[in-house]
Amino acid sequence: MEYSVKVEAFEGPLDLLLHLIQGLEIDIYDIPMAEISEQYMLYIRAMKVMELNLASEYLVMAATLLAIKSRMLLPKHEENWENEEIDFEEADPRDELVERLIEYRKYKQAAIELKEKEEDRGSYYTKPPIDLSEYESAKQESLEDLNLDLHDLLGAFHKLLRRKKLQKPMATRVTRQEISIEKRMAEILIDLKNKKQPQRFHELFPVAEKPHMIVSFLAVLELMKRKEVSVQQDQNFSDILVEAVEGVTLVAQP
Amino acid sequence: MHNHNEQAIIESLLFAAGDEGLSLVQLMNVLSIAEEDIRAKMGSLKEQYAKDPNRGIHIVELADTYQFATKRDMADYIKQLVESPANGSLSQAGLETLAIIAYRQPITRLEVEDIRGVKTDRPLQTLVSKGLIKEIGRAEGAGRAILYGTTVEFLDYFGLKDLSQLPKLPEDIEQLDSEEETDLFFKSLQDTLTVE
Amino acid sequence: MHNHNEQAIIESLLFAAGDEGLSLVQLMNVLSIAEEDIRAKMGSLKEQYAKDPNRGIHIVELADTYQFATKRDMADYIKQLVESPANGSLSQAGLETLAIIAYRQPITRLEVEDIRGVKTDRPLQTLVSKGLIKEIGRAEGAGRAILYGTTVEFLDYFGLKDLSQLPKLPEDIEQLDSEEETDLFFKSLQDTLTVE
Repeated sequence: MEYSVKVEAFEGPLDLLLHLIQGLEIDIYDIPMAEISEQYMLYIRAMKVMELNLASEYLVMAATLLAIKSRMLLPKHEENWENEEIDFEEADPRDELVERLIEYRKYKQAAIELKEKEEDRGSYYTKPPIDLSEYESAKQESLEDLNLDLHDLLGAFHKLLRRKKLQKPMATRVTRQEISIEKRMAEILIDLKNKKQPQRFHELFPVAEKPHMIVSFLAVLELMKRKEVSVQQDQNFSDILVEAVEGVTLVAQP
Repeated sequence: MHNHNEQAIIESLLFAAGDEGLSLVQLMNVLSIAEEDIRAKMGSLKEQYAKDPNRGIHIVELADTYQFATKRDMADYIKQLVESPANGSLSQAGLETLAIIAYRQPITRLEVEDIRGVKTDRPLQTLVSKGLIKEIGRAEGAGRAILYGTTVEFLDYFGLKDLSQLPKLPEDIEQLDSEEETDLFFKSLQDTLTVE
Repeated sequence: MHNHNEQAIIESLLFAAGDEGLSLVQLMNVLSIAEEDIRAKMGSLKEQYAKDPNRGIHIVELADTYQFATKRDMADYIKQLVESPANGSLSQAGLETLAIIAYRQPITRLEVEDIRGVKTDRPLQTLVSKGLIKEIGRAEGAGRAILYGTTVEFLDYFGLKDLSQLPKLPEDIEQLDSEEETDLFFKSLQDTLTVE
């Protein structure tokens, strides 16, 4: 039998046992100890990574299971169980384990409901208090009247952190106009041809947005490479002049 | 004081208070009306906001205060404008630990560990640091162990008005199906007897 | 997108946006309706809120940004609210500000406001006047903004020896966790089990 089990999948030996009980459709009040012990051992062997502080608890439970298993195999003292049925029930070696499992299961269920509440809480939004400082009087109580502790501080901090995330406007999601270099090349060429005279380099960057400027620049470089525009500069730092090469028509791109 | 419409006043106060919320006492003080009247008023306002399809906000009761919050079915629209809390949810260990503390407080670490069957220092630390639980006293006896309980932030975090609003604990399942249990007991008794 | 009442959606969005308000463009995007329609809608909503005597809040428009605010004639009541604080302790604004400074000091007012998302002059003043925080230096750069930090009184008040005794934040705890993980131990565990 091949298992791939992560220890993180279980919240400890009780959780693992509940998982086995459910999976094997075992009656929690009548746990077949041999079967459950065997399954339990298989599982903890399959657990690949073990956290140092959790491993010992899985081992203790393994020992407990084995102990119960062996106690159930022991012959019972007849006079004890024949005459006193109640004693017999209490003496079931599994009792304590069953009790623990049921108790734990209760809170495991409660945790699920808390999780739902947590999610539900996430579906509605509140807002910070408005700044009421203009109404505040100068009168201040002394520190002793504050009645604060560190937990108030922590609580406030976390409430704030939760809220901040809700309140922060999404990074401006301007639907970016995707412009292709080809398209920009055509635009520039048409523009230069229409103007019929050299344009100054900076005039080729009409839109002051980084993506657009980069595409425009690449378009000019590509046009130069294809010798569809000519570029000249009279001297250092003077304007670069860009001009369409006569007779050139841009080949339509797919 | 009553020149203005009470409903309008309450709306402005709730808006101003934001997620700090308004307690009954605060409302009583500002509106100078009796507690029962405020309760009734808030009850009917709550219903009014909830029912009105033109309203996108409603009144919630959180941690013993009244607050405005957006209605749940508005979440999809709001999400488009604000970031959702990144991974803000608690781990399974944290939730279990918190559940035990919430229902059994005041409770010591050892008692929590007894129920969970595992060491619980880490989840406890995390919960304290998240402001969801705190030390609310010390146990009698030698160790004077820390007793933990939930905080106001706990109520807010789970959208609860107070602890009585915690979901009912699936109370001792033995009690619920006690009959079934008795049957089972006799069955196993019989089995045992026939085997022996 | 139009399953929900437009007015309700706008109300919830404006509410959630708080002091930052919503721009025309943001509203257009979320509601996917044309600019003129949004303008018209917001215009009629503005009027509706302003006229309705049951409403304590109204829509304020500033440079194509809309936000909710309490109506002016509600000021008297809101003032009373300030005078009737939740429980004699610090306002939430004060608590939040103090927490931010405690954990993030040294920190400027602007940084605090960035974290809180609202103006924080007054809470800062209050905390300074209570002696819980103080100026502990000046930031580099043009403005040479005041850097705030906690005081000795702060430590005394919360019974701390020094700042390292502040409760850990969850991030710190999670960091510790991963460090402790080891699979070395599992090896010896496996060995033990195979012997059994």
